[in-house]
Amino acid sequence: MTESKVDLLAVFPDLEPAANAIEHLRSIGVHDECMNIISGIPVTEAMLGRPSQWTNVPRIAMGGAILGFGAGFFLAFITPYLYPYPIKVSTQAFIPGPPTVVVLFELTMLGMLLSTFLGVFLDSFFPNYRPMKYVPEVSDGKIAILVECSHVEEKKVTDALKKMGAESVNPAEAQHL
Amino acid sequence: MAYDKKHAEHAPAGRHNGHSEEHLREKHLMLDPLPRGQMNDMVMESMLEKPTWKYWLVVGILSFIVVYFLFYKWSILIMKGQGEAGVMRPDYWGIFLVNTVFWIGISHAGTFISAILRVFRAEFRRPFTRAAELMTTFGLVQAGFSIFMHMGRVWLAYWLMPYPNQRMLWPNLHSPLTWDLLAITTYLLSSTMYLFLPLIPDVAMARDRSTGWRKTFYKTLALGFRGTEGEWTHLRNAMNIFAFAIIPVMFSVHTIVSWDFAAATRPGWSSTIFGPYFIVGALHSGMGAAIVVLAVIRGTMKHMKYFIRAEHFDAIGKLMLIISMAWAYFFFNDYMVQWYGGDKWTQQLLHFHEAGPMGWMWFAMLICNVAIPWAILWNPKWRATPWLVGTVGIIINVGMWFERYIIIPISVTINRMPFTWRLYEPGIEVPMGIGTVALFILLYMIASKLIPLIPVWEVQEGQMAHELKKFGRETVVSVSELE
Amino acid sequence: MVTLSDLKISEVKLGEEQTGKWGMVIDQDICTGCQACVAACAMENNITFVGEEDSGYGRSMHWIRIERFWEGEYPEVKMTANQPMLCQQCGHATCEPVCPAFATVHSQAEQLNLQVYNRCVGTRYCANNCPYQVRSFNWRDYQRPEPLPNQFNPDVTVRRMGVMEKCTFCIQRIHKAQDKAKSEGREVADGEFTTACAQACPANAITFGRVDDPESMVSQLAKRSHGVKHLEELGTLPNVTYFKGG
Amino acid sequence: MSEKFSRRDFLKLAGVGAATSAILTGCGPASRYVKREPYMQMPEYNYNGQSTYYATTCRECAAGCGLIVRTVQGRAIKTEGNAGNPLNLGKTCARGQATLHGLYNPDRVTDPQKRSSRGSGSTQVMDWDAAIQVVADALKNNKPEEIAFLMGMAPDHLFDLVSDLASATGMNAPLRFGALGMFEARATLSKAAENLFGEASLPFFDVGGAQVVFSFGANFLETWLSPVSYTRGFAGLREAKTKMRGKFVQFESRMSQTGGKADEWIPLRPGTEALVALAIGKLASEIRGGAMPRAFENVDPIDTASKSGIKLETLEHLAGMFAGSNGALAIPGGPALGQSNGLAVAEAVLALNAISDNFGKPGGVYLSPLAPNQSEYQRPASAQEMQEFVQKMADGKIKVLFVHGVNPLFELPTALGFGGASKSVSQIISFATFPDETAREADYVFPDHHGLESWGYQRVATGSAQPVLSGAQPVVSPYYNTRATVDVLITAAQLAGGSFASALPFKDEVEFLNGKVSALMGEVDGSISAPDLATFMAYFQQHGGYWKNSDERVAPKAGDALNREISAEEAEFAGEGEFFFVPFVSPTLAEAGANKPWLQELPDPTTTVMWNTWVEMNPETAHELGIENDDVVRIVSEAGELEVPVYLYPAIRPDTIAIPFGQGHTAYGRYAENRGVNPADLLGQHFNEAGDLAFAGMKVKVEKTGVKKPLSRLESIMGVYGIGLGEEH
Repeated sequence: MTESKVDLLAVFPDLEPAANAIEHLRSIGVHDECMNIISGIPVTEAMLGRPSQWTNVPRIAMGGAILGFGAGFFLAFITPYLYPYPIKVSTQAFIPGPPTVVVLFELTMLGMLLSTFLGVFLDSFFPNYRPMKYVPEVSDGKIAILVECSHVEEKKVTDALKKMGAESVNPAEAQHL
Repeated sequence: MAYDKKHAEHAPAGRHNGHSEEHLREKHLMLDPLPRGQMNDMVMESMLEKPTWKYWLVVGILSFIVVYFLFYKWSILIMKGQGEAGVMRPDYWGIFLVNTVFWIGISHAGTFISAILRVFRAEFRRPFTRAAELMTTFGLVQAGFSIFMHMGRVWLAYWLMPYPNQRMLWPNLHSPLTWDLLAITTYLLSSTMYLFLPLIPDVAMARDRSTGWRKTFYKTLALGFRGTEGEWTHLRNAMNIFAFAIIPVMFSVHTIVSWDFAAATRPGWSSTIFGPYFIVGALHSGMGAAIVVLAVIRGTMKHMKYFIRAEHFDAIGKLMLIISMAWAYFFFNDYMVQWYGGDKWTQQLLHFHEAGPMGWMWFAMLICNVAIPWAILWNPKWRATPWLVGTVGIIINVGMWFERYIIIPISVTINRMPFTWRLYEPGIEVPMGIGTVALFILLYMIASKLIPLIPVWEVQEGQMAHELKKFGRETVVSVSELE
Repeated sequence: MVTLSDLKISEVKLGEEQTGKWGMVIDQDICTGCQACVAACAMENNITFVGEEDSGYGRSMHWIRIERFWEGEYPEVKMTANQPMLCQQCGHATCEPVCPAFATVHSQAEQLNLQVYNRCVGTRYCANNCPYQVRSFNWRDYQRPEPLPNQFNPDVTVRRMGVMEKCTFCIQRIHKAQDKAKSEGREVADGEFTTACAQACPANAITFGRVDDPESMVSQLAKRSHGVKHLEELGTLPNVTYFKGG
Repeated sequence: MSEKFSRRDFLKLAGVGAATSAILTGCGPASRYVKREPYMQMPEYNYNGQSTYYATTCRECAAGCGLIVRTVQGRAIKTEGNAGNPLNLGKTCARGQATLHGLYNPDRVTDPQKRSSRGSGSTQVMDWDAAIQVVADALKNNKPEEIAFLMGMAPDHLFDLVSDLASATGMNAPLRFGALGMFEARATLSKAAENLFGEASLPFFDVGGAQVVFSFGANFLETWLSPVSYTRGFAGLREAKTKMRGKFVQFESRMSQTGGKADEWIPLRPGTEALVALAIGKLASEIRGGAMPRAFENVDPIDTASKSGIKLETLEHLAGMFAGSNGALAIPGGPALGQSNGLAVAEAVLALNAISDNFGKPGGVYLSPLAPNQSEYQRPASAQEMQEFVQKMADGKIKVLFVHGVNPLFELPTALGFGGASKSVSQIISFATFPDETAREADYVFPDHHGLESWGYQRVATGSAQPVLSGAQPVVSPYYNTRATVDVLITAAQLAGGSFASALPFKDEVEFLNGKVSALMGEVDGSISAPDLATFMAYFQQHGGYWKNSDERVAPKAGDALNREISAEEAEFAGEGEFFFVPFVSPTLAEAGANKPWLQELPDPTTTVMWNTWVEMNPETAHELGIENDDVVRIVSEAGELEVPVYLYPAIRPDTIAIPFGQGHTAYGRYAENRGVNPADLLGQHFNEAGDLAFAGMKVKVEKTGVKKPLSRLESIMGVYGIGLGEEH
C-alpha cells in the first residue's frame, strides 16, 4: 500500500475562494479527477472552472421512453390479438386509430419519467446508506472540496487549501450521514 | 431566529413607488438574502415547532372526519351499493366524479407552478414550488379515492390494470376511462417523483440537523445525498427533463378527463373545446387552491412571513386574473357555439342550466369564477393582501366545483329521452366529499410537520442570482441566469 | 389467439352498410300500454323489483319501459302513442367503446349489443352514453325474499349489486332456438321463437326476427313507409323500428 | 285406468320426468366436462337443463285465458299464453305474467290455520284431518239454509261442485262476486241485453272487425270482461291489413288507458252518457234518413250539448262519423253504467248499434257463446245481490260462511257493511291462498293451492268466438301444505254424511273433474276427441282445455231495439261536493294484484305511478285550489273519507276526480299492506236499476291537508309536464 491515498475535505465559505482553490490545486498538480465538490446548492461546473460532469440521465430517459413506447405499442397493437376471439366494440376499428395515440403517448411519457427518476438513482448510486465523506456545513451554504491525494502530498495540498481561504482542512473520514 | 421583523409586517407592496433600494429588498425575497444556515434553521424551526393545542384539535377533528365520513361511509357504500348515493337514471354520474374532476383540477396548479414557471424561469415561484407540488400529489390521492368511490364494484378495480390474467381480458383501449386510468397513473407517479427529486437536497439538509426518529426518517428519504457535483448534475438534468415532460402529461390528463365527457353522445357534452376548457378550469381552481394554501402557511407557520411575501400573492393573483379571463373566454366560447347550434336538446339543456331548479348554481358559478376575481384581482394592493386573495381563492374553488357539478349531474339530467329526466339529489356523496377535503388538509398538515415546505436550496439559488442594478437614477431588479 | 384471417371475416362494415341480424318492429299505434311486455321481460330475465322509494327515483330496473307524453290542453288533450323503449341493439352502439372492461361488446354471431355482467365493474359510462337511456344499474343488492327466487330463469344470470344490465333481445331464447335448429339440421325459422315481450304482447304490437332476411316478417314490416328509428340522426344504427301512427 | 290417474300419480310422473332430465343434463355425464370459462362469454350463451311445459288456465282474473307454463326441475319459471286457446291465442296480460309472483309469494298461507280471534294475527297451525273435520262439522251441524258460499267470479269447477252440493242439500246457492264485475257493471250489461234482445247474456263486441268504435266508458283495453281478447280486437281495429285503419272514439270524464288510445276523446259530463248516445243516435238517424226511431225521438241535441259539455258541432261530427261508416260499433261499459241511470245508458248505447245494423255481423254486437258444458249464462252477483246477502248475514240467517277466491272485505264497498254483518255469522271459513283481509276476519283459513298448483277448469264467459272450457292442471307440486278446496269439500261432505255425502260421491277432485268433462266426449266439432276418458282427459290437460272449432256467437234478436222508449234522464249523484268521483280499476293491479311485487312495480299505463294510490285532478282545478302534485288531499264522500296524494292529470274533466282501485290493503302480505288507499271506502249504497253499484254516481269534497307524499313515477315530471325545467319556453 505504498500508493495509499488520503482524502482531504476543505470547507470554503463561498464560491469565489473555492474556485480559486480549485485553480490553485490544479496548478500544483492535482488532477481534476482527484477533486470533488460538495455543495448545498447546485453550483455549476463553469462557476468553479471544473470540467463538465458526465451524466447518463438523459440517455436513460430516452431508453425509458423507448421502453414505454414499446409497452404502449404492446397494449395498443398486440393485446387486441390476445383474445380467444376478436372483441369488437361498436363499429370502431379493431385497432382504433386515435386512441392508440393516447396510449402510446401516455406510456412513452410514463416510461421516460420513470426512467429519468431511476436514472438519478442509478447515476448517483442512490439509495446509499453506507458511511460517506461529508461535512454537514455544506447544507448551510458552505462549499466543500474533497481532494484525493497521496500521503506524500497531503501536507502540500492542505497548505495550499488553507492559503486559498479554506475554513478548515481535515482528512475526510467516512461516517454515517 | 431573528430576521428583521419588519419583513413580516411591511405593508402590501403596491406599485414600485420610490424604488428605493431598501424598499425593493423588503419587497422581494430574492433580494433579501439571509445566510443559508439561518434560512435552514428557520425552515427547520417552522417544521419542528411544537404543535399547539389548536393544531392537535384541528388534526383531531379532521381525523374524525376522515375516519367517519370518508372511510366508514365508504364501507357503508361498498356494502350497500351505489344506491346510498344520489345516482340514478339518468344521473348515472354524480358528485363522486365531480370531486374527481375537481381534485384533478386542483392538482394541476402544482405542476403549473413548479414545471411551467420553472421552464419559463419565473423567479417568484421559488419559495412555494414544494407547497404546490404537495397539492398535486395530495389532490391526486383524493381524485383517485373519488373515482374508486364511484365504481359500482370497486373491489374489482384491478380489472382495469393491463396485465395478463385468467379472465383473458385486457382493458378496452377504446374507452376514455382506460386512457384516464393510464393518464392519471402516469400523472400521479410522475408528479410524485417530481415532488421527490427537488426534495432530496432539503431532506438531506434536514437530516444534517435532526436527531432521533426524524434523523432516521430524513436519512432514509435523503438516500445518501451529499451534494457532490455528480449528484447535483444528475438531479438538475432529471429535474429539467421532468419540468418539460410533465407539462404535456399534465395537459393530457385533464384533456382526457374532458374527453370522458366530450366523447359521449350527450347534448352539452359533445364539445370539441372541452379539452382546453377543462385545462383552464383546472388551472383556475388549482391556482385558487394554491393561494389558499400559501395564505394558510404564511399565517400559521413560523418564519413563513419571510419566505412568502406580498409579492407572491401579487404574482399568483395576476395569474389568477389571467386564468379567470381565459376561463371566461373558453366558457363563453363553449356556450356561444352550443347556443348557436340550435339543437333542441342542447337548447333545452342551456335553458335548464340557467332557469332550471339549479339555475342559482349557474349564476353562482359565473359570479365566483369571473365576477369576483375580476372585481378584486385587478387591484395590485388587494391582490397582494393574503387574506383577501385567499378568500378569492376559496370562492374560485367553490365556483369551479359548481362548474363541474353543472357539467356532470345537472347536465346529464337533460338527455334525448325526456321521459327519463330527473333531478339529482346527492346522498352519501356529500359527507364522503367532505371527507376527501378533510383528508387533503390532514395530509397537508402532517406533511408540514415532516417535510420542509420551503425548498431552501432553490431559494438560496435564486437569491444568488438576483441583484439590484442601477440604470441612471432608477434601481431595478436584475436576474442572472445561473444554469 | 386470433389470427389475421379471423379478423378479416369479422371485419365489420362501417356506416350505413352495417346491417343487424336480429331486429324488432314495434307498432305504437296498436300498443295499448298495458305493461304486459314489461312484466314478461321481468319474469323472463330475472329482473329485480326495487320498491317504492327507489322506483320513484329513477332506479327501477325495467329493461323495457313504455313512454307516453301529452299533446294539447284539456279538452283537446291527447295521449301520445305509447312508446315501448328498450335497448335498440345499435349497430354503432355508443355504449360499447366507452366501457373500460369490455363488459359491453358487440357480438359477432348475433350482431347484438351484449352485456357481460361478470366483467362489469360499475363505471356506468355505458349508461351515461346511451342516448336511449335504457340501461339499468343494480344500485343496491335488491333482495328477493324466499321463495320468490324459485321463479328465477336458470338460463339468465341473476345480477347482483354494482352491475349494469339491459335488454338482451332474450339472447337465451335465440341460442336455444339456434341449437334446436342446428340439432335438426336446419335454419331457425321465422317466428319459431320470439322475445318474451313480443310473446306476451296482447296486441301483437311487437314483432321480432331476422332483419337480414328480407323474407322475414320483421323485414317485411320494417319496409313499411312510416317506420322510424329513434335518434337515427346520431348514427347509432338502431335495430328497432317504430311505427308512430296509423 | 282413467279413475286411477290421480294428482298423486301425475306428480309422481312429473317427478320421474324431472329426475330423468336432471340426470341427462345436470348430474349426469355432462357434468364431467365442467370447464372453467374465462370471462369472455356472456353467461346467457350457456343454458342448462330441459324445460317442461304445461298448459293450464290463468286464475288472476275471471277471463280464463289459457297459459303454458315453463317449468324446470319442478319450478315454474315463466308463464306464456296458450297459443291454442281461442280466447287469448298465446297472449297474456301483465297480471298473467306476474302470476308466478303469487305462486312463489313470500306471504302465502302455508298451513291450515285456526285463528285465536277474528282479526288477530295469531293463528294456530292445524293438520288437514282436523281442518276437514271442522268443515264437515260445519256442514253437518248447521241447517243447510244457514250455510253459504261466497266465491270469486270465475265460473269454474269449484263453482259447479258447490252448486251441485247446494242443489242437492238445500244449501244457499254459491254467490260469485268480484270487484272487477262490480266495476264492469256486468249485471247492467246483461240486463240491457235482456231488455233489448230478450236474452240475458254478455254481449260480445267485435272490435276487431269494426271500422268505427264508440266506447261509452268501456275500459276494454284494461280489465273489462276479457282484456287480452279485446286488446287483440283493438289491434285488429287499428291494423290496416285488409281494411282501412279503424277509428276509435271514447266518451268518458277521465281519460282511461283505453281512452288514451282513442282518436277522439270526448270528456262528457258524468251522467249524460245516455243523453249523448241518444243524441248521436238521433243525429245519425237524420243523416241516414228515414223515419226517426222511437228511441231517439225525445232527445234534443242542442239541450244535450249544453248538458253534456260537448259542443253541438262535435256531436254532429261524431254522428256523421257513426252514420257514415259501414262498420260502426258502440260499446257501453265501465263507469258509464255504474250510475243511477246505468241501465238506460247501456240500452241507449246498445241501441246505437241498431243504426249501423251490426247485430250478429262482423264488426258488430253478438251475444257471447256459452261455454261447452254450460246451459245458460251464469252472471256473477251484482252489488245489490251482495247487499241482500250481507243483510241476510246481519240478520243472523247465515251461520256458516265459506269464502273462496274473493276478498269481500276489500272488494265490497265498506258501506255495504260486510264487516259488521260478518260478526253475526258464527263461523267463517276461508279457503284463501293469501292472508287477505277476509282471511284475517275468518275463524279458519284452509288454504287452497295456488292456481298453478291446481286441477280444474273454467268456463270462458266472453271474449272468444268459440265456446271454450279452459282446463287447468298443476304445473308444479304444491309448495306449501295446502289442499285443493274441492278435495276438502269432497272429504268433508263424506264425513258429514247424509245428503252431503251422496251429493259428492267422488274419490277426489280429479274424479269429479273427469266426471264433469266426460260429457264433452260425445260432442262433435270439438278441439279434441278421444275414444276413452283417460285419453280425452290427457288431451284436455295437454291442450289446456276443450273448445269448439266453430264460431258459436249468437246474433241478438234486435227486432225492436229502436222501437222502444229509452230513458234520457241524467244520472243522479249522491252526496255533497263539487267533484264527480270516478273510481276505476287499476289496469295493472286490478283487484288482487297488490301482493305481487312486480305488478306493484309496473307503472300505471296512464300515470306511470308505481306502488301507491293517487287521485287524479285536472291541473287547472288544482291550480285554483292551490294544490300541487304530491299534495295529500282528503276526499270526503257521504260514505267515508280518505287521504291520498294528488296527480295532476291533464286528461280529466275539471269537475271530476278519479282514484284507482287496487291498493289500500290492510292485510294481504308485505307488498300490499298499508300501501295506498281503497276508493271503495268512499262508495255509498246506491244501485242502478240492474242492481249494479252506482260507483260512479258519487259527488265528493276535496280538502287540503298540507301534507306531501311524493308519488313514485316512472315518468319524468320535468320531461313530460315541463314542471321544474324553468319558466315557459
